[in-house]
Amino acid sequence: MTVLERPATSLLPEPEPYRVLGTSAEPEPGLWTRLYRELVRGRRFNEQTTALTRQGRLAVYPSSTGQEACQVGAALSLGPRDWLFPSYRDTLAAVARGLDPVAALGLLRGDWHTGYDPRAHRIAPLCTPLATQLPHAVGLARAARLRGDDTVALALVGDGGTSEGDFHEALNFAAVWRAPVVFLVQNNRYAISVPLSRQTAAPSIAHKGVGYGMPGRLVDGMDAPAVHRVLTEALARARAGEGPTLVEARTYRFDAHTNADDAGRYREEAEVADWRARDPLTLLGSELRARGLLTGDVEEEAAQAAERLAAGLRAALGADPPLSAADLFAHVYASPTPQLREQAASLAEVTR
Amino acid sequence: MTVLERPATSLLPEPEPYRVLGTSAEPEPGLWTRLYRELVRGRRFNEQTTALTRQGRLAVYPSSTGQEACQVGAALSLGPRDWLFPSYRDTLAAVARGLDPVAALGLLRGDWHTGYDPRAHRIAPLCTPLATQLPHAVGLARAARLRGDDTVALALVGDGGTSEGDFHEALNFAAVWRAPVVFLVQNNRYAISVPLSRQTAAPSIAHKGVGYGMPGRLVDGMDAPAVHRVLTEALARARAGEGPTLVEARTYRFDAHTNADDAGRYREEAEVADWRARDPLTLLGSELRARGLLTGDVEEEAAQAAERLAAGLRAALGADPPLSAADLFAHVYASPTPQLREQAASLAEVTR
Amino acid sequence: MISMAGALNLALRDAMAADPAVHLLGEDIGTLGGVFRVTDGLAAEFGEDRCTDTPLAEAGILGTATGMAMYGLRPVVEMQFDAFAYPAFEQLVSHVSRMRNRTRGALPLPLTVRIPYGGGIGGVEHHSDSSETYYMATPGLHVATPATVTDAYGLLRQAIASDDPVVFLEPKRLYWAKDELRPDAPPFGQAVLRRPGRDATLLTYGPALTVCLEAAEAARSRGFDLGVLDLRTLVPFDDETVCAEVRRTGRAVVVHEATGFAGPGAEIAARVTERCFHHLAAPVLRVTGFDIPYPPPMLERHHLPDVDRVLDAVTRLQWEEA
Amino acid sequence: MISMAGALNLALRDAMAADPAVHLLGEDIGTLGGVFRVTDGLAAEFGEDRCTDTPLAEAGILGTATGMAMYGLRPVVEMQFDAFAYPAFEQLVSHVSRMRNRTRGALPLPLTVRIPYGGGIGGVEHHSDSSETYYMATPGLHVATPATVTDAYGLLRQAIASDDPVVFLEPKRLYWAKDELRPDAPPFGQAVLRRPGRDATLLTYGPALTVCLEAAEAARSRGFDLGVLDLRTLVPFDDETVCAEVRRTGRAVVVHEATGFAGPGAEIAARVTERCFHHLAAPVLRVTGFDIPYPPPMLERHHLPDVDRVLDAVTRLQWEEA
Ligand SMILES: Cc1ncc(C[n+]2csc(CCOP(=O)(O)OP(=O)(O)O)c2C)c(N)n1
Ligand SMILES: Cc1ncc(C[n+]2csc(CCOP(=O)(O)OP(=O)(O)O)c2C)c(N)n1
Ligand SMILES: [Mg+2]
Ligand SMILES: [Mg+2]
Repeated sequence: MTVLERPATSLLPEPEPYRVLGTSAEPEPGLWTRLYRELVRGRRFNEQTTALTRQGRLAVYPSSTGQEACQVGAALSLGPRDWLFPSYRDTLAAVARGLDPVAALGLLRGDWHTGYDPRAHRIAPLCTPLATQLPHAVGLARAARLRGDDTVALALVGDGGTSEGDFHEALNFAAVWRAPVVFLVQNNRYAISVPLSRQTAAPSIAHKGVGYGMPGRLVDGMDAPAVHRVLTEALARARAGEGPTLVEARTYRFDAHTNADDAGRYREEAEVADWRARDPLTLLGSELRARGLLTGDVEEEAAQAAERLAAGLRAALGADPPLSAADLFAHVYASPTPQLREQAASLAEVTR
Repeated sequence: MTVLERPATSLLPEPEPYRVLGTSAEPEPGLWTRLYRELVRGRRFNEQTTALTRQGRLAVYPSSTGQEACQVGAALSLGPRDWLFPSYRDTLAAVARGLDPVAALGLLRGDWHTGYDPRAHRIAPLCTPLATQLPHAVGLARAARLRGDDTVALALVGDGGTSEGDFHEALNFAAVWRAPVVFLVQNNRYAISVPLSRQTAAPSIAHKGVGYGMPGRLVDGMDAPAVHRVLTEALARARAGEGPTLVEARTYRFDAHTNADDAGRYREEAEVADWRARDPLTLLGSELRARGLLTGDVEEEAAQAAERLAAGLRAALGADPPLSAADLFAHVYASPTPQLREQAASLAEVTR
Repeated sequence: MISMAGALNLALRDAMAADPAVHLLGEDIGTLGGVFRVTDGLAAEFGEDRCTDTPLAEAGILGTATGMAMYGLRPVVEMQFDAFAYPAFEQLVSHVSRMRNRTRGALPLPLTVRIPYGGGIGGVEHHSDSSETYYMATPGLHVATPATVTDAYGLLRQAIASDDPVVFLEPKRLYWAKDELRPDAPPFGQAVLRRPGRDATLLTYGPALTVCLEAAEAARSRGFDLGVLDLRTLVPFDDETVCAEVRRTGRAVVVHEATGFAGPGAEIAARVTERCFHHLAAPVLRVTGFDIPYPPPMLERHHLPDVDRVLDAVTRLQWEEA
Repeated sequence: MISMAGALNLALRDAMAADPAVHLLGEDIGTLGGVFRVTDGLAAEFGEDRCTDTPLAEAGILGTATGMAMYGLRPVVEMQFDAFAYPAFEQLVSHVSRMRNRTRGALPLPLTVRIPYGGGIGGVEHHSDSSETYYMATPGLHVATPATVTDAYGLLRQAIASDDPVVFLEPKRLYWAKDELRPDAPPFGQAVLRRPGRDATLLTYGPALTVCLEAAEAARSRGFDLGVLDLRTLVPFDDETVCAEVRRTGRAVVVHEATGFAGPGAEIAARVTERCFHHLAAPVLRVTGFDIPYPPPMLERHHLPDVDRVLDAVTRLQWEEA
């Protein structure tokens, strides 16, 4: 009982965030151009959706502009049988994974809570109560392993969300069960207005891993190939039965918390400018260009894909969705209770 | 943003639990004999209370036999203006701090929830919902500092309790606020029947500190001078404004979880025997004896103090406590609502 | 003859044997068999992957169980005591109860949360809460509570087989009550008349059923013929049976252990009155725990509805006007 | 003229100026001034130690606030939205509500939990719950909810000055409603007749008051003279005023946004019926949110009680028999 049961040092994160861009890492042209294309689409998605929100077509939009490398890196690292557990800010990750953008935006548009079938797409509902989706990811991952499937769950959470008890409980269960799950913290340094220094005094968020006996890894969240690499390794580790990993990506949201937020109240323009200088799109674009990998075709195709996406959004969100008040009662239980049938009838009476 | 904001290595626990007994540490005869006396009293307290529980004089008793070095070490390290936040297993810590044993046992006897005035004694109510007292300790410590008092809070929790979200949130708040609070985890390797390996995969519980940016320390929980020393240092650190510390004491409960539990269902007698061989009372007694510090006077006085305590318990708990059904309504609010006055009257009618 | 704890154990065993998707999670439910021994022997029989001792964290238990259900399993969670289910409240209210609705039915959540509840066992603080109101007030949850060993078995099997989440409240003080186990428990949503009576109806459930039956017996000598209706499930609520009975007798008393103010009896009294107003000779009265935190063991008998308090309410049903 | 958010802000400012023991804790309440700007300017004025942005963890917020109250401070906690108070449920139920009782009065807990609640603002999932039932059903808590700017200021000052914990529910959709702030808010536990009426009484509180006043106005043209009673505090409950009014009119409808089943209206209807049975010409009816999870923004108007639904209930008060 007197010695440490497990070696701890191997679990601590490297002191510097892992990077691919601007290093001597071997380029992966196919992957990088794919990431580039998705970043271009992703940026356009964020911008178009923000514009539509300003026009009143969505209830609210928490943009991930600036965080596209995390969103796209996460989506593209997943296998088809894996599950994604997004937070309310991760619509883009779902879209980059292939989900119909209009379905993905259902929650934020406001016609229903979840606009898609989570099982069909292996994307859990976008989750609003912070960190509460993390234990779901752990449970689902464990269930998959018990069933003998090689499914891995990737759960996304923000820096603020790491303070919630659910973060702690989820990571602890995952480690004790060696569940095939990966936690990606998008550390964008703010929880609405609250800066990281008021959120935690830890050396880094990745350092939280050791307290659960899982490795913590630190990655540059503006470097899409780096995010993709670190997540791919963590997912492979999980798939191989070696247990969960905690990944911290250092990133930044360029926009306010949501369209309803006034970021000028809590952060300096100079700070935003510093981070904009590390725009994930520019970083990857420049590197591709410098290496001669960004042909006109690639750029053209990416731009067109982005415009198609934007046009689709404008068309679909410009129209009013079909609504049915009867839906309010239809899915509370597998079959409505007598009381709900009464209530549905009374409402039908009024709205007829 | 790319480098670690704080050095992490200084926060990690030493690989071996800190020990005083059996080492070349300078003896502190006065302190050690005081600890010894309290261990003897503490053991007697646990045994007598267990016996009284078997006789039906208490509703339940979670014994701390085997953990007396932690209980006594905690109590004796506190200054008079400090606060103790005990869990349901820490009656002895409250008694060792000087609280009337009968008042301390109120909860477990069952005549009222808390048998003493927490403010008068600076001992929070014995807490049953696991880990929920930890944020209280943090808040109280912060309030004291805001008021300019040099009060420190010492909060006790079990190994099982570290899995709760409240543990996480409390430690995080404490570190962010640099609150003058010390967390002592009595790691007795079981949460009722659940062994540590099912509770956490961490290298040690003390390793959880780094994830909050607070030092984690490991101590031999059977070594009373060691526990006292580590806590004293941590309390001094907190008092000096240097923030919280997480202390893990490795210990063992010799008895079942409570009198209602059947420990034979989940642990081997051989394991219990191994730990009994490290009885905190024997360890300190032998060392004192070996160093010629355990005079007959000391032993005699300790034995007598223990017997006085036991006799007092038998006398007080042998009698039925005064009970008043009116109390049920008197303290729900500062003054009873009209509804409670009605209800109190209706009960008085019936019980008259 | 089998105890209620035994009947629950049997229900779990049979459900696990019948469906490999049934998985148990909780604190001390494995080797120990649960602090009330309801899962006794199940880890040994079905393996620790099917009957799992989790880390000590109730939100984590319910949250991971939710994820398991999302993957198609049928988790059955044990909360060790009523008050220790509160840490899982957010998961229950914000996720478990809403998952089906949130996804327009695409993601049903077949999950059972077993909660030993109520007092009368001399438990210290936080070990005797009657928390059913919180669950009744949360749309999307079924709330069941057996008062007999037959219902303990039958309702638990139905709960586990349900495609909706069920909060399954087990009256702690009935765990050791023994009776014949019959195979014919009626379905969810059906109240059962445990004793017919002409003069007034006692509406009750769970731990208070025994008190009501005793009160009805005692009332006989005072000239009152009281019926006793066991609600069995609070959600769904059996308006039909309840109203038919109250309309027949014209008088009703709701009896439960939970605190009265905004408690289960409020809903029961309100809905019965809405539906049976002109059949009522007197207002529906309530005999409940007082509006206080649950008392310490030595005082709990004052708090719990007993035969005297039930009879007192019955005598206040304005008989002079009958 | 001042908005309700402004009145609440003023109440906090005045309370902080009057008593250095008053400390604010919450998410984004400092620099940002709260997502509804209720704490705007307070960190600048009183310093960050008095108006503190905490880490993002509601149980931690309420738990540490509890510790601060144990040391003699008067914490005022902001929960960002109704549903985000659920993680703090255990601290609220197991500690905040019971600390005084647990210690026989030795450790009072003067703590206010401010919770923006209810719908009608187009909020997405988890941003529009009416959670008052959970708090009403928890002995030891006071539950207050203002419907006017005068009460927003007055009740909040009283809540902070109270030596007991208060759950202070702020109707989100009234935050921007402006009115004259008067200095004469009545005390806790006193309902206020917002409109006198002879024929029937609407019993309501918080966000539904406006709807009731509009309904009463609309009813006039249909020949109904409706009174509107604003309960203001759900705990303590003003039986006296409520019953006096209902006895006078003989008919009552409870109106609230929260779901109906086991909701606040259940208690109100049940206790009014118990106390006024022979004065009632019809059962007390309820107009409430449906028994469903709160709907998405585009459908919420169907869920919320509106003038039509209130009038419909009024017409069902069995007038033909009058
Ligand atoms: C349990 C809970 N508490 C509070 C909120 C309100 N809220 C929404 S987003 C947010 C900040 C989240 O910060 P972070 O986790 O860093 O994610 P980010 O917004 O930066 O992506 C808060 C406080 C919530 N959604 N859930
Ligand atoms: C929130 C909560 N969940 C469950 C329990 C039931 N319970 C009481 S003690 C205990 C085990 C505690 O283990 P640990 O924290 O290691 O303390 P120890 O008993 O070993 O001192 C459990 C599960 C509780 N008291 N509180
Ligand atoms: Mg963030
Ligand atoms: Mg333990």
